[in-house]
Amino acid sequence: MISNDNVLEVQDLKTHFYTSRGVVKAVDGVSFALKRGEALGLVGESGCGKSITCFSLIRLVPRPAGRIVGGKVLLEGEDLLTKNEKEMTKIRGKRITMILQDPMMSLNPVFTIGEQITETIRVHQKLGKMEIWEKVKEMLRLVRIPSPEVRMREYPHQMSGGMRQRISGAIALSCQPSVLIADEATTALDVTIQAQFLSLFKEIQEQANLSMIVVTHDFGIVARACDRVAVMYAGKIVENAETRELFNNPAHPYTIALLNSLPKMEMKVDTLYSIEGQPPELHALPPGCSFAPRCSHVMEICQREYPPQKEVAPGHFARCWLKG
Amino acid sequence: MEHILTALPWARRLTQVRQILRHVPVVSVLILLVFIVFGIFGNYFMPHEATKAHFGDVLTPPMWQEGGSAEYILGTDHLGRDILSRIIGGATISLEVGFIVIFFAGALGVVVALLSGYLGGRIDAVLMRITDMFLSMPFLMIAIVLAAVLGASTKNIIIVLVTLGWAGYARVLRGEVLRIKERDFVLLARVARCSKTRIMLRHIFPNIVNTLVVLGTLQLGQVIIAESSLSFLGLGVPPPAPAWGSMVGDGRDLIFSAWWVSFFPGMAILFVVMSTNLLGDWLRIRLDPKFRQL
Amino acid sequence: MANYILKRLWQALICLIGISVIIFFLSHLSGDPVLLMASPEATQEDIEELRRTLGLDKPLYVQYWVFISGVVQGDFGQSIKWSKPCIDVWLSRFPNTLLLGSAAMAFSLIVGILTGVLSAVKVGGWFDKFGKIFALMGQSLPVFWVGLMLILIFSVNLGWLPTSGHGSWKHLIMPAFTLGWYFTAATTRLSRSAMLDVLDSEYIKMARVKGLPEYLVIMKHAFRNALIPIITLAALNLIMLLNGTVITEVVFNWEGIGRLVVDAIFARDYPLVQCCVLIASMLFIATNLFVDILYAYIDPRIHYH
Amino acid sequence: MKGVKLAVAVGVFALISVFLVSYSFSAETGEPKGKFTYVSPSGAWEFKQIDPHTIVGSSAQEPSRILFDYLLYKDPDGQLVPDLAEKWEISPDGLKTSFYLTKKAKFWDGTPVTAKDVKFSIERCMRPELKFLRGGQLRRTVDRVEVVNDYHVDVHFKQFDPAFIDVVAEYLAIMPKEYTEKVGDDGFAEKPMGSGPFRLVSFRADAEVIAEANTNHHRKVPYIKTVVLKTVKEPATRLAMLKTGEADMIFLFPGHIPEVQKDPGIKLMWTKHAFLRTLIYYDMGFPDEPSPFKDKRVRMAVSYAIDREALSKLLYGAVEPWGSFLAPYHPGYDPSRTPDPYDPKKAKELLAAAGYPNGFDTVFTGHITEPTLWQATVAMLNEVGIRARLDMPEAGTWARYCTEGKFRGIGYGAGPWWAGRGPGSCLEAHVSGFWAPEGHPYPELKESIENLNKAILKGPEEEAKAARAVDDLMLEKWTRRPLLFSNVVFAAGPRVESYQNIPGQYWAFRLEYLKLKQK
Repeated sequence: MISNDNVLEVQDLKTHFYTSRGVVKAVDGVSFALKRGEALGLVGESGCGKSITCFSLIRLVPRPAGRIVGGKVLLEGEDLLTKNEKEMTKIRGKRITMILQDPMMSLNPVFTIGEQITETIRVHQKLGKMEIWEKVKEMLRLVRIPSPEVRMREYPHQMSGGMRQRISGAIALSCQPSVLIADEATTALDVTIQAQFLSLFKEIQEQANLSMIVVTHDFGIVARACDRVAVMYAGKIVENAETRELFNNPAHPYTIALLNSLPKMEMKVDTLYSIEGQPPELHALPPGCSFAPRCSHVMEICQREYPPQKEVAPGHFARCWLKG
Repeated sequence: MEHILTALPWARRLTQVRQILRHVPVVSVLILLVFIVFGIFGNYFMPHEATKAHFGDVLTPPMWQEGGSAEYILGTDHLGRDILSRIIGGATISLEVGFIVIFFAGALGVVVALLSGYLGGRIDAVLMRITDMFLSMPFLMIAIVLAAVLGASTKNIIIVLVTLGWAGYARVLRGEVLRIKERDFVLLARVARCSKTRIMLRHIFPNIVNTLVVLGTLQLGQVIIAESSLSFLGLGVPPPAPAWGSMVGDGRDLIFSAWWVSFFPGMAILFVVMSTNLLGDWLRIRLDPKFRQL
Repeated sequence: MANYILKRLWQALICLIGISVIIFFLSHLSGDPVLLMASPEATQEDIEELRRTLGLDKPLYVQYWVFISGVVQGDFGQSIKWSKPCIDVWLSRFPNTLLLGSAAMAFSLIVGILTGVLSAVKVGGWFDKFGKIFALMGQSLPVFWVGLMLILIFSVNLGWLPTSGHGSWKHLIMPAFTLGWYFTAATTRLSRSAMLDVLDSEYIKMARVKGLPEYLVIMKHAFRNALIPIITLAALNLIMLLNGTVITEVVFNWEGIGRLVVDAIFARDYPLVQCCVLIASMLFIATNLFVDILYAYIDPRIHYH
Repeated sequence: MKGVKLAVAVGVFALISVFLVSYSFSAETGEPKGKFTYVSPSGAWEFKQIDPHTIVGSSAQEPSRILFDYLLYKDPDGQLVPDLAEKWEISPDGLKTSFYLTKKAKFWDGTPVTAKDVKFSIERCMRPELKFLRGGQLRRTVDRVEVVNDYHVDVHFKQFDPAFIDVVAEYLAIMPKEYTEKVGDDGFAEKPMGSGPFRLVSFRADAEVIAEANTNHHRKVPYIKTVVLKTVKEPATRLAMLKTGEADMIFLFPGHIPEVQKDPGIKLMWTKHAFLRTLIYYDMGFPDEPSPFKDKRVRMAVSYAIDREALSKLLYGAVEPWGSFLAPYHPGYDPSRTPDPYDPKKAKELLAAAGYPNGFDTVFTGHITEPTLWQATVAMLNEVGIRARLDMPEAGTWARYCTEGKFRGIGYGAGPWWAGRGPGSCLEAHVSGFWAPEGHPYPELKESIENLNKAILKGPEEEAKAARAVDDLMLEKWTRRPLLFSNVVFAAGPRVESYQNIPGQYWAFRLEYLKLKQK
């Protein structure tokens, strides 16, 4: 399973939150691998631990409540979890980076666009002022910002949402990272802008042979942008497969339910399918399979024990007793 | 187990209550409770009459010091009045002044904020200019002039503090009203042709109560301090009434020889004001996370 | 921008006229300076004569007109008590107030912002707890009590600092601390909450994601954004300090505006009271305007129309 | 030639040396030495500028007293003694007072003090725009001032003014005519010049006066070189200054007396009998309004209900029980007039007899400067059933009460603070004018005061008799009741060796007689 073209490998990652109501196991034994040039979709309902997984990868779990309690995060063979804060600062933004959810909020309102890109380059690379300037222009051009010389001197509030998100992208790409995490990067944009942004990134990703983790709750995006999909439920990856394989042969009842809940062209509005019940509260998980209370195929064993991971087809893994 | 627990409604309610009271500043609440109980039932707790002078026992130190006696636990002042009793009696005055001022200043502030924020236009312009005017006047200077005009009495202190206190509420609450005015339920109520008065009272007012409560709690401490400042300048609650401010003021001349005269009322002010501030902070976080400008 | 400033100036003018009316009638209601000045053996005629020389015999609205038309020409009238133009008296005291005010301000800003920022960075740590208690005490203790305790400790018992008056930097320490502590409290609390607010925001996450070192994240990205509420508060504090802080000035015998006004009020020196209150209000309004304009420089999102 | 030159040089050198040595010798023995700092509270009307004729308040005298000379002066027994005037005479009809000036007195610039300066000063005081405290009185009574020769000046009166001599001794500072006319009033206020025992060095209004010994003073060259007069309002701050040595002498807050007594280095210095506190029955001034105080028994009950000894103890002797309207230094004072005893039982009986067995409600107006005293008094009154609400307005409100006739019930009868003066003006103050807002319905009282004023011209014995008559009448009528005599207390630090004061005049020091300890 471990192969050398894996840029990022996550093994049994556990991130817990210690609150007054108990321990919240937001990420509870997540493992996956990301190949060079691959785009992995991380899908799940809100609150299932997708974002926390991403922040765990770059070691920015909200302190002091959150703590990474176990596992390994191997970036090009180095375990990030053993690094100290100073070393991490040098890795973040340079080798692994992230685009945040809300483009309106993720740029600092009081600095110019130019400054915000510049400083990223400045802390990671030893370049002259002019070189940085040139690089910034190049990055802006890369993300298709018209007249970069002018835009560089402007403030975030002077730009549209789509443009701002592309600038976030430019910041993320400015140091040629190996891994880019896009955390719901398009959710806040409207549909046409979303499409533009996605195709731009797909293009950049292919050109630069960049590895990407695309966090989303939208299978449409997955279908368009991702090579593989990992489905998360209650802090665990319940299914992980190539995109096409997953769409065609979903193995886990949760994945099936998710796919069914997508509106399809031929479906009438009133038959729109939804998953019954609420996602479980992470601080009080049932002892067995966490999806059991909502599962239509629930068996006796599901209440008792969590299913182990099984390879249901080559490269297609799932965690469900049904596939036992 | 978990299932059983969640099945019982009272248990669930208990959890909810626990949730609401999470991180409540217990010490502050206790101090304030004692303060309020003393304020209302003070007469039953006083070892002596608060204004009763004992000329034979002038400036008795607190009981643990040499020369102190258990008769006067915290000692006596320059007229031989029992300091503990006066502090308990002072709670009544502080409570009275504090709450009445906050109530009336708050009420006036709410009315102005509602009228100004909701009706807008010329009324807003006029009311806001008046509010500005009151906000830009130097507080203590005007308070002193007002106190000099009205004369020193508890009633007049309340008038002075209300006159100078309402504008702060009006300013902050008006902002809230402007925000809430644009919310859907107000627009709906408008479409449903509710009267303006009804919209203001039934739809907008309940939504600014949180802010009002937070502001009021934080102001309680400020009112007590303001009252004590005026008393310090001889324009506060007139003697022999045991106002904490005047007690510290009385004792300030004796600070080198009889520290307890001003120390204990000073501590009473410290504890109550600190508690109201802590409680106010807590309320602010619980009730209105966005509100933090004060 | 120019339009905005014009509009604000117009509003300020209305505001000041209102204040002048209020303070004029209030102070004239408060009593009669003539009786305080007159000799105990003065007869009714002497008193009337004194009243005439002071111009206090005319109807109130005439006196108001005389007063306000003087103010428009920059003349605040003659102080009854000092027999000098009010503005001269005010100016003679202002440097002292400015000195004490700036010292207290510097203290409160340095200590307050530092404590607030550090508390916010390490929420719940010992520094946060200590800072909170320090801030709360500053806000909850009566100023004169603090002042007297300082005198007791540092002047009488230790003999390190002079009790009162002014002259050297040593005279400045205790009053500046007493005053500063009170203002530190609010500054600390506000810096802390503003910083917490900012530190919670997406762009701070973004700055960390970008791999910026922590000091840059806090000092550059967070602090600059937290500065806006802090500046508002600092400006308001400054005005309170410049208008004189009666109680500290009384305790430390500091010859500032605060004591001047209190004495003027007790002496019913109307012109001086009016002058000081009006100038105080003007300073307040001007500072507010200045701060609003300053915002536009700190926060590029703000535009005035 | 050479030898002559040398001899001259040596001679000159020797002369200079001798001169220098003798000079330094004299400096060691007679020159003023040391610095003395006095700190007093400041009222609302303290000194604003050093022009003694514009002082409008009561206790702003300290700087003028040391910078200027007056025609007359008071000795430590309170008796008038010559200062600029070597001699003074009042004509038998009281319409002319002559002053014969000393020839030794000089202003700081060396010009002699002459009759024209006196005339100028008196006339200047009468100018209404200067708002001189006693200007009205002078305008009413003074007819003209006549310069007889350089050292003899006569003041002619329209009517006899018994208080004129007090004005002369207390307020009428003599200013240089030529200098003042040259620099103008404003110029004088900027840079004053007098002839007093100290010369002005610097002045900050309401804060500080620094003065240096005037070595040419005609009466007494001071022992101390530098005097610093400071104003500090907070009593505790003043005490702290004394303790730290920043001040040599302070005006002491009575509550600090026990604290000061604990410190062996600090001495208490009393100015006894500075002002009389009386009980005042305001309702007596309103004949149409019913009031319990119209009954003499009720007025007596009030007095018996007050424990004067306890009040005196409460203020550590800063007040003493008193039973007369006269002070010990007044002619006619009778020490057998003892204060009313403390007898609450009798007070209750009197109240019951007057028809108030359960007491009644009233107001007690006290002065804000002495809250302790009046709080205690009210507590005592409440004990016997006179349920008084305490009202303590500050000075401005007090003045407003005066104009609006708002005083009711009972109160602290402000005896005049100039108790050190002749009995005439002191007693009169209890009957009419500023200090008697209640007014008095007793014509016989006014008559007997007029008798007293006339008796002043007839010699001390007549004056004493007349003063005693007024005192008797007032005591008999119970218009007011003597309560306490206030003693002003100062505290002096270890450096002060001796100090002279004037009874009853706490603001007027004889700083030129103050001695500091030599090290």
